[in-house]
Amino acid sequence: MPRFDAEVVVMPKPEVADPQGQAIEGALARLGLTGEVQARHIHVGKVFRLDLEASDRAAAEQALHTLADRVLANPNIETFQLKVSSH
Amino acid sequence: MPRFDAEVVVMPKPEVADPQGQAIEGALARLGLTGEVQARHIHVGKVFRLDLEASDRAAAEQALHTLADRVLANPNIETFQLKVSSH
Amino acid sequence: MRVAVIVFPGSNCDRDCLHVCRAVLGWEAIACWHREALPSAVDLVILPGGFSYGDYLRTGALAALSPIMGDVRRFAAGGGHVLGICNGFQILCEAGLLPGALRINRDLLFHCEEVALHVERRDTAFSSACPERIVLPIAHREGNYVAGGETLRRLEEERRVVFRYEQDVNGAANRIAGIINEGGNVLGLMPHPERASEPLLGSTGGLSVFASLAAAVAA
Amino acid sequence: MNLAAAITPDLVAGHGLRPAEFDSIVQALGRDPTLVELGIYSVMWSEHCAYKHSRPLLRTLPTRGERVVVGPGENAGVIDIGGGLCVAFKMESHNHPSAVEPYQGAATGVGGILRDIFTMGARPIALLDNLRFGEPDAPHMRHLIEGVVEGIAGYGNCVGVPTVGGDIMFDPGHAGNILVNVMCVGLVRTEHIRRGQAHGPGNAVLYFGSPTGRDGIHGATFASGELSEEALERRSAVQVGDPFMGKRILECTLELIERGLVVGIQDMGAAGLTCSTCEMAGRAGTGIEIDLDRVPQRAPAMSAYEILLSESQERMLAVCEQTRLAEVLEVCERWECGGVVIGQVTGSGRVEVHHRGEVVASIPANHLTHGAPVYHPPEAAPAAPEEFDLPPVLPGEDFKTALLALLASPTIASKRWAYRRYDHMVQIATVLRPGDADAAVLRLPGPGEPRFLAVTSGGNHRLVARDPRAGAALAVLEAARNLVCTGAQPLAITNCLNFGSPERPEVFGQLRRAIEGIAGACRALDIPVTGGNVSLYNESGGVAIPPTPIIGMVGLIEREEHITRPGWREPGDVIYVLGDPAAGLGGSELAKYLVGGDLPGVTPRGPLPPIAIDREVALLDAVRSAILAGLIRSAHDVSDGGLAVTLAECCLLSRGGHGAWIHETPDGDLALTLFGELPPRVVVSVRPADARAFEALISARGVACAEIGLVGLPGLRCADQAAISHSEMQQAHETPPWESLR
Ligand SMILES: Nc1ncnc2c1ncn2[C@@H]1O[C@H](COP(=O)(O)OP(=O)(O)O)[C@@H](O)[C@H]1O
Ligand SMILES: [Mg+2]
Repeated sequence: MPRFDAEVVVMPKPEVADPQGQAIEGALARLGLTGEVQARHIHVGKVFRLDLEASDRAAAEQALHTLADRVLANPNIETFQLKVSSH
Repeated sequence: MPRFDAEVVVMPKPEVADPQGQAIEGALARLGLTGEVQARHIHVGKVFRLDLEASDRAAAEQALHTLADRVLANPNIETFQLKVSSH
Repeated sequence: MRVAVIVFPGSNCDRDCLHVCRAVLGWEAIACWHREALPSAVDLVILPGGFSYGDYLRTGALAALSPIMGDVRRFAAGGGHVLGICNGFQILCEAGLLPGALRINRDLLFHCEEVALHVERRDTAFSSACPERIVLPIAHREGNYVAGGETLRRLEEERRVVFRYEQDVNGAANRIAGIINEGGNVLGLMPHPERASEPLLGSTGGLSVFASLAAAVAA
Repeated sequence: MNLAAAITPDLVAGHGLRPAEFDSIVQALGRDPTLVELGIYSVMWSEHCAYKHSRPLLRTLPTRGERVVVGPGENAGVIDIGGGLCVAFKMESHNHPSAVEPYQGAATGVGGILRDIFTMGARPIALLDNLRFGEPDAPHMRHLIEGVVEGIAGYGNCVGVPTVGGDIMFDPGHAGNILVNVMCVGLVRTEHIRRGQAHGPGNAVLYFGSPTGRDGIHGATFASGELSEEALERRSAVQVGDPFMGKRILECTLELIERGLVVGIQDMGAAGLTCSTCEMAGRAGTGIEIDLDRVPQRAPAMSAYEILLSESQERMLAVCEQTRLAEVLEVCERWECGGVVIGQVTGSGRVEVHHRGEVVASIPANHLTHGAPVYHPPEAAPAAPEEFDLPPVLPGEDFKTALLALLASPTIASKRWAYRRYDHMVQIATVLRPGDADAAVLRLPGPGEPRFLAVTSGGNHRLVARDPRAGAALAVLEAARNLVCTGAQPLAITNCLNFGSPERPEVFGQLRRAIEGIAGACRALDIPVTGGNVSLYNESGGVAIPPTPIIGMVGLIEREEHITRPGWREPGDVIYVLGDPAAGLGGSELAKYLVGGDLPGVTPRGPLPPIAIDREVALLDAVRSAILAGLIRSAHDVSDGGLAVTLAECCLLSRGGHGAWIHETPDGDLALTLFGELPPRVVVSVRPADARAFEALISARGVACAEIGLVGLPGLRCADQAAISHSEMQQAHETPPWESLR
C-alpha cells in the first residue's frame, strides 16, 4: 500500500480566546526578547505529523479528515488544516 | 515598518518519547476510525503563528530564529522549523 | 537560616513553602517577586511549585526567562543552595541550571497522591538527614523526566540522581524524581517536601530534606 | 440615542421577553428601548439572573442566624466563625456550557465560583464539585466525564485551590443533560469583607482582567440591523477559561481589598459588564456611567451590544476613589492584569452606556435589578412513585456477590479516578482528604491551637425523585451527618437547585416541595441558608432531569482531637449502629442490583419511608456529643448501599488494616439490616471500656443504638456469611466506573 506523510495543524478559532497566545505575547513584550522587531497576535496551535498507509491519496485525505474532525481537533473551539504528501 | 506573517513549528526530537503521540495512536487503533487506512508514527508538536513588524525580511527571520531558539522551543528535547512570509 | 522563596506569576506553593520555613522550621523566609532583585545574604533560594505563567508554552519555560533568574543563576554559581520543587524543578531545567526536561506524564494525567522515594545518596546538602526511604506527595502532570542518553548516563555515573521513585509513577527516565547539579548545590525535585512537614497533614518525610539543608548551611 | 433598529414584537420575543415584560420596560424608560437596552433586559430578566420563577420560593428559606454576616443577595454568603475570621461560600451550576464543551464548561464553572468568593475579599481555600452523568459506558458519556473532570482539574490545580470534595452520580435521567455544580469556600477577615456595591458618586469605575471578546453572547437569536449574518455566526463563541489570568485577578483583587483600595467590587459573570454595572449600582442605590470605547477588546469592531453582553471570562469591575487611583493601577500592573477606568459612579440612579460618542443605553438600575416580574406558574403534585416489588430476600451465598457488585457500581465505587487528578493538598491545610472521610477537613490559619473547617456537598436525587420534600430534607440531613461524623458542628448551607422547566406544573411542584424540604431541615437543625443558585430548564428531548437539589455545608471543629475518621482503629473496639432500624429495601442500591439496573422510569421506586426530622436531629446531636465526650473512635455515615457498604468502607479506611466481625442483625432480616438505606443511620466504633458510658449517653438522647459486632481481623465477616477479604473489597471498590459496566 502506498504511504503518505500527513500533517494536521489545529488552531484555536479566531473568535475564541487564546489565553496561551496572550500570555506568551505578554511575557515576550515584558522581556524584550525580540529586540527592535515587534511580535504580535501570537496564536498557539498543535501540529500532528503521521504516516498514513492508504490505497490512494484520496483515501488518505478522507481518513485524515475524519481523524482531525473526530479526534485531533475540538470543533467547538478549534479549526484545522490538512496536508498530505507522498512519502 | 513592513509586516510579516511568521510561523514556528516545534516538534519533539525523534529520540524523545512522545506520550501524546503514543496515546493518540493507541486510541486510533482501538476506535478503528480510519477504516482500511493505517495511521502510524504519530508525533505531536506545537505551532506558533504571529505577526512580526521588522525593517526587512532578514531582520524578521533573525528575530524569529532567536525567539524560537530561546523561548518557543527547548533545544534539549525539541527541534523547530521557521517560515516567514509577507503579510 | 534566611530563605528567599521566589514568586512568579502563577506560582501557587509559595505560601506553603513560606509557612513551612517560618512556622514549622522557624527560619526567616522572604517572599521575593520575580521582577525584584534577590535579597542579599540568603542561605537558600526556593523555587516553589505551581503553574508559573499558567504552564503555557512549556512548564517553567517563561519563568526561566524572568529577570530574577539572573540573580538566581549568580547565586548558584557562587555556591548558594537552590531547591526547585515541582514547577521549580521544571524552571531549573528550562533555565539550564539542571540538565534534561520534564514532559507530560505517560498517562497524560495529573497525579495527586503520595509516592515512596528511594533516597539514593545521603551525602548531599539536600539529603544528609533523610532516611533511606521517604514518602512524599506528588502533584503534577508534567513530571516525566527526560534527557538524552548521554546526559542520563552521566547523571547516573556521577551519582546525581538523589531521589528515585520506588514505582514508576509517571514514566520518568530511570524513575528519576530529583537530581542535583555538578556542584551539588542545586536540586530539582518533583515531589513536594513542604506538603509532608507537619504530622497533622499525614506525613513528615519532607522535613528531612529541610533538616539536611539546615545542616549544610550551618556547616 | 440610536434607535436605528426598529423594535418589533418578533425582536422582543426573540429576546425571550414577554409582552407584559416589554410593557413594563417601555413604562420605566418612557420610550421604546434601544436594541442594546433590549439585550440588557433580556439577560438581566432571564431566569438565570432574575429568578422569575423561584424568587418567591427562595424567600421562604431561613437566612438569618447569629453567625450570618452576609446572606443571600451578594456574590457569596459569609458567616462568622470567631477569632475575627469569616467563611465565604457559594455553589454555582455550569450545566449547559459543560454539555456543549465539557472541558471549558467545567473549567469556566470553577473560574466563576472562585471569582464569586474572592470578590467578597475572601481567599479561596477549597473547591467541591457535584457531577451528574448518564451511565458511564456510552462513548459519548465517557467523553463528557473525561472532559468535565479534566476541566475542573485544569482550572483548580492551576489556580492553586485544592479540590477536596463533592460527589459523582451516574443516572440515565441525567444522560441528556449532565450537571456540573461547583462550590467554593474562602476565608476572609471580618474587616476585609467587600460587597458588590457602587457607592460614592464621582468614584471611578475600573475594569481589570482579560479583554472582552465575543464569547457566550446569547440574547437574541436572530439578526437585526446591527447584527449581520456573519456576526451571528461568530456570536456564540465558546468561553475559554484562563486560569493563569484567574490566579492573577485573584491575587490582585485580594491585594486591592487588603490595602483598602476599593469601595466595591464585583466579577463579570453571566451577562458580563451589563450585570455587574447594574447590580453594583442597584445595590448601592446609585447610578453608573461607562464608556465602551475604553473597554479593552479582544476582537475587532465589536458592537455595543456585543461588548455589553459578552461573557468573556476573568474580568473584574471595581469602584475606587479617584484619589487612590494611582495606587490601584499600580497593583493591577504588578499582577499583570491591565486596569482601565471605564466610567464613574453617578447619583442618577441610572446605568448610562456610551459608545462611539452616543448614548446607547440609559436605564434605571433599580428597574433592571428589581423590576423583573415574578411568576407563579401552575403547579401539580408530583406523581406518586410506583410501588415496587422486590425479589425475595437474598439467598445465602449471595451476600458477598451483592456487596462486591455494589462496591463496584459506578456511583458507589471509589472516585479516586477523579480526585487523583485534582490537586487536593495545595495550600497545605487538607487534614482529611477526598476519600478519607464523609467530609473534607481543613486546618484554619490563626494563632494558637489550630481549629478546623469541615466541608461537604452532595444530594441524592433518587430520594428527591421519590419524594421531593422529604428527599431534599434528607439531602440537608445527610450533609449535616457527613460533617458530624468528622466531629464538626454544622454552621450553614449553600445550595444549587437543578430542575427541569418550571413551566411544567409537575416540575414547579417538585421545586416548591424541595425548597420546603430544605427550609424545614435547616430550621430543625437551626442553620441558615446563606446563598445558592437555581438552574432550571435542565431538559433534553422534552424530558426533565430528576429533581436534583445539591446541598453544600460548612461546619467547625474546635479541637484537633475531635477530628473523627471512618476507619476502624483497634481490634476489640465495639461496633454500633445508631438510628432507627431500616424501613425497607425499596429504592435501595440492592434493589437496583437485583432488578439489574436503573432503568428509566424505574428509578423512583416506592415512596420514601416516613422521616422524622426531629429524630434525625437527635441522632446528630448524640453522635456529636459522644465525639466531644471522647467516646467515639470512628464514625461513618450510612448512605448508598446501606450498612454493608459502610462497613466495607470502614474496613478499607482502617489505617491498621483491621476488619469487622458482625454478629448481630438487629433489624431481623440480614438483607434488611445490611442493605436498607433509610432512615439514616451512623456506624461508630467505641473502646470496650467506654461502651457502657457511650450507650448511656446515646440512649439518654432517645436515639436507637444497637451493638452489632467487633473490630477484628482483616476482612468483613457478617453472621454466617462467607468472609470477604480486604483485597476483594478493595479491588471492587477501585474499579473505574466505565469498567464495571463492560
Ligand atoms: N437556591 C438558592 N438558595 C439561596 N439563595 C440563592 C439561591 N439561588 C440564588 N440565591 C442567591 O441569589 C443571589 C443571586 O444569585 P446569582 O444570580 O447566582 O449570583 P451570581 O450571578 O453572583 O452568581 C445570590 O446571592 C445567591 O446566593
Ligand atoms: Mg457573581
